[in-house]
Amino acid sequence: MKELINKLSKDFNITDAVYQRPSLTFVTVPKGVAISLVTDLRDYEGYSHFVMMSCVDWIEEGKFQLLYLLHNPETKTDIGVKTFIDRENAEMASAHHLWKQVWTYQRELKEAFGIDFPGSPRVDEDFVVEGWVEMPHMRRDFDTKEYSENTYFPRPGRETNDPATYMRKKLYPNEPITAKKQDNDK
Amino acid sequence: MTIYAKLGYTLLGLFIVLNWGFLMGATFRKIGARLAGRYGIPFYQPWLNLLKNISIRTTITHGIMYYIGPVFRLTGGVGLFLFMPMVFTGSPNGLWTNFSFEGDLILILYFQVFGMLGMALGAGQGGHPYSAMGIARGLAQHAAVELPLTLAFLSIAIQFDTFSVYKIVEAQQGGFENWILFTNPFAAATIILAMLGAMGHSPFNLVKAPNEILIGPATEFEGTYLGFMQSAGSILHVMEAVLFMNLVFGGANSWIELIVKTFLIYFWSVFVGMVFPRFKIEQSVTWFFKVPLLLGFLAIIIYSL
Amino acid sequence: MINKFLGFEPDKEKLPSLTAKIGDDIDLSSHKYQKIWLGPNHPGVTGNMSVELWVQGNTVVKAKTHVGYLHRGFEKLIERRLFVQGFPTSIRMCVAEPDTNEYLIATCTEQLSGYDKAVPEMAKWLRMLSLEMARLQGLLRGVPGQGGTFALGLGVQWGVYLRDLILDRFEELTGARVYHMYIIPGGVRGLLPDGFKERMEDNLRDIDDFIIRIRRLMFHNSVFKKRAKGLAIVTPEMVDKYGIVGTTARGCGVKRDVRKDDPYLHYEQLDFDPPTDTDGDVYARTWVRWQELIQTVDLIRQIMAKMPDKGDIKTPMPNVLHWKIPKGETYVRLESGRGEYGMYYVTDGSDKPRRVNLRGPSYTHAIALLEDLLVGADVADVHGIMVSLQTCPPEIER
Amino acid sequence: MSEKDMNDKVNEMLQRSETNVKKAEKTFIHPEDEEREVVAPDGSIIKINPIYDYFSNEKPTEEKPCSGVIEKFLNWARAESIWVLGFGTGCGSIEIPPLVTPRFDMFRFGVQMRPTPRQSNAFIISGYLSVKTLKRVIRTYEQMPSPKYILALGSCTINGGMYYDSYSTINRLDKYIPVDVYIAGCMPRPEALLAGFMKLKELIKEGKGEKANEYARNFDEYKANQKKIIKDWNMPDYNW
Repeated sequence: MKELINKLSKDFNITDAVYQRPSLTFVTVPKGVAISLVTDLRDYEGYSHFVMMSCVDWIEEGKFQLLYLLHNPETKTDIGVKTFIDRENAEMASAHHLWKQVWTYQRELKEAFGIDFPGSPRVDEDFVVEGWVEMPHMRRDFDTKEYSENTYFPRPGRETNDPATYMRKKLYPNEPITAKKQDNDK
Repeated sequence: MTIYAKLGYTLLGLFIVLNWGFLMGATFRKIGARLAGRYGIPFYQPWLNLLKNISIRTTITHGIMYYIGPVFRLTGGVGLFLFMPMVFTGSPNGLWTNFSFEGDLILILYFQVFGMLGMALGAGQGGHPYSAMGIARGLAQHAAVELPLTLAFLSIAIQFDTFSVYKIVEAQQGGFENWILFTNPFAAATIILAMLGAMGHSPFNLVKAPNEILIGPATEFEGTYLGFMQSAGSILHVMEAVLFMNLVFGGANSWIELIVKTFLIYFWSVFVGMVFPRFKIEQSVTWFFKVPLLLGFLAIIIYSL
Repeated sequence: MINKFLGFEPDKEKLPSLTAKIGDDIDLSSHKYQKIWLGPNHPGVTGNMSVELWVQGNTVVKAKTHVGYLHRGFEKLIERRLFVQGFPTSIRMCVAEPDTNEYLIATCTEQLSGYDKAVPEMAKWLRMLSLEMARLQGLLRGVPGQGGTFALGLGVQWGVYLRDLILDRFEELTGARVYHMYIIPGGVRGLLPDGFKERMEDNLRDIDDFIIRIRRLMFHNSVFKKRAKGLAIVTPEMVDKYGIVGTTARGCGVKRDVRKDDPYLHYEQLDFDPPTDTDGDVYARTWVRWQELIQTVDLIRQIMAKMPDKGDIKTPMPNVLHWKIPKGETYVRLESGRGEYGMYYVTDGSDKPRRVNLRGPSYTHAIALLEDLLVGADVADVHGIMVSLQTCPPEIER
Repeated sequence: MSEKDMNDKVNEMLQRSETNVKKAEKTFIHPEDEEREVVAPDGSIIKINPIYDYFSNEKPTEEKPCSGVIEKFLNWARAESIWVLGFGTGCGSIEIPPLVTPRFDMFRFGVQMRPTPRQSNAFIISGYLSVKTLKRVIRTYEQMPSPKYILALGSCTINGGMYYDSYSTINRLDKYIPVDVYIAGCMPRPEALLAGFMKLKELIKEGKGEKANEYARNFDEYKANQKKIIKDWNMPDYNW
């Protein structure tokens, strides 16, 4: 695996590589290189099985992390190509021409995170939610609990407790809360 | 016998046929359930279903033809009954010969299609695409069934030189060796095979397949209309069985014999249906145009020579 | 031959061409085409999804899958729950084989917190047992279910009855019927109850009997062959192009099985060879699944014979209410009854996961592949094709 | 949260819902659903307004039951022949196959499955309902002939259950359509479902299965609740 990453880093600007398992590696590349690296891996390194495409919202850094996960059926190894894009006006080059199922992922990411993939087929159609007017629902700053309470009718009498404080109250009602435990609660 | 007495016996016969149809339907659903290892529906369920259907309050309409569909279907069943001699009593004006007359075989052939055509009108006005698809499939398959069936009927008509069902039954009396099953085996084989299609059980029930296209022609019908249609279906099933019994298996000399014979004839199609999946429409049409059609031609040729 | 002579094989050149592709608009006002909706309120679709079909006569010229009817926002919900609270939520992602979700989320958290080496032997065997039982109950519904799509309901009745027996064993083992929550981080929740192996063996004998009967009922049935052979052919070239996995890939001769490719738990200690077939049609896929049914029964017997009688079932873990996992990400996969089933798990050092993303085989099978396979198929076959791709809508939309 | 607070909150929501509906009507009208004139097959020109039909604003008629012994007799027939719509709306539908197979066999109680809403009079809401499905459920419910009954499965339909904080699933089903029988559990066992059917039969025989009329009476309230959450009212062609 390491040889492959070394070989690739000659041609591509690989900024970071994490060896999660012997068979699983995550590499980070700049936004512009990602699709070419994925194409190279597919065509020349035998990573022909597209496992999944995913997105993580790092709201603190103002970035979306896109992941293309590829599998090599010959060597039975996986490589995850990560790239970071801006959260504002998020846009990424489309990879729908590489595998037939990629447009589905891109359609989902467009709806769930608001990342645009120009040129991807049917990318503007509704995928799972219908008539959604709020911000894209998988973004970290969308509060699903608040939305649910405001929109749907909560049944009176239903309580929600924080498990840690609730259990302590039930199990050790007389024990004073120490400073250390308060830290843990936060 | 006065015409009023005749009418009375006919209505009584219709009542018996309707109830026997319900009971037979329930029995066969129970047989299917037992095969699967279930207890199955209670035997009186069809009557409850009819009552339930009548008690539905909502009525929807899609236009006049929508009402006429179930009525046509019921007319098809009742018409088939009216011109069919049920029990052979030795006289053409016997108690249970209904209004059979010379040439009723042709009328019966017509009444077989009648219900289906009525359904086509009703379901077509229903406006649901599944109804339209179901009825198109139903008519295509019905045409494919009718062709070998008509050839076999013609062969029997040539054999006995008559179009009267009563006379055909009369000619088969005096022991099972006189049945058409043995005197005209090709026609009998054609009818036994084509019967599977006429009964509308699997593998020839794509018309009302719930998996493929919901429930076909009946998609939009509810409440009383559905009750009507299910009653008409029960009558039709019994009458198809009686027709084949009269034509191939020597008719019946008593109601008991009729019930036993129709049960066995109906069982044949259910038995096949239990263990076979259903054909696609072009496959079933092709199926009827192969062996049954060839047998039908043979039956005609042998008796025309 | 006779079909051609009688004119049952229509001359394709005379009909309008079947060249519609994704994105092509079909002019419905030309009255050559009709649009029909299959589902969600339709017994002929798998679960709660719908397929929009443009048909020409009986032939589908274009298809679009619509999902989202079962969307619950799992991935969002898990992000705002503690690691251990994520369990009861995550197993409801796919109802057909819930145990696979338990295993995935348990292994992801273990790997990221460094406990994956500490899982006791006994727990690994028990995890394998529960996974194989889950596969068995899925196949008992799925294999005869393929016959059910062509109206062969008898096999479904027998199969679902036997599935109930396996669910009874699950109830003994875990206390629950469908959603078990048996595999937890660090191990499993309980040992085998007394006499479990004997009762399981009784059920397996019944299933052996059923396997032989279903072979005669389905695979020796002329009408089933006629319906299923040559239907919806998947070629080996399509496997990588569409991301096809599991039995669908094995049905066309491409041996993809995570249990062999990327062995997890103790699968390398078991003696098995994933079955394959070469035709790639619905019949071949069903045949592969039927062989896998035999194999799963065999695997359960092997597991019960090879597993130790006693042992630790859980490694000590930190207090789950204050459990924090350092920043990291991982992808864990397993072979479910439908194919490769994986989970991408990202943590950020807090007590809640940052992102959980499930990769279900239906995600590719039921959208990109199904839409292309349906073009040119008969309307009556749509349900059969959907079931043969083992479509499970909840894992598409989560 | 007390009942009074709840009511205040609901009122406030309803006021907001008026604007929501107006917004929805504007936002989600596809070109083919705009009000326009079309040429009918017979050549005449007719005006159509599809989106108005999709709202199903027309109040259903309240059908009075018959009186006395007749109604009791009909209720007995209705109770003994329950036709269930085969529409699995959630994960509870995995427990429907065991119900129609040898182990639990609901046919012996006169409960049967029907494939089309026109022919069925009981509807099992099998678990959580996303807003997208709720739209279909309401349409299907309105298509079913009266008297009709709803069995709601699982804690998700009672108070949101596991998905109480999900943005996609509703919390209380009885705010949108009237529910006859709730079956608790996640997920309820087939035995619980059978018990639910028995309870439904009891209710029908006692003459309490009149929720369809309740829906007609409180139609405006139900419709307002539905319009509040369903933003996109466009319906697919013909049916679904």
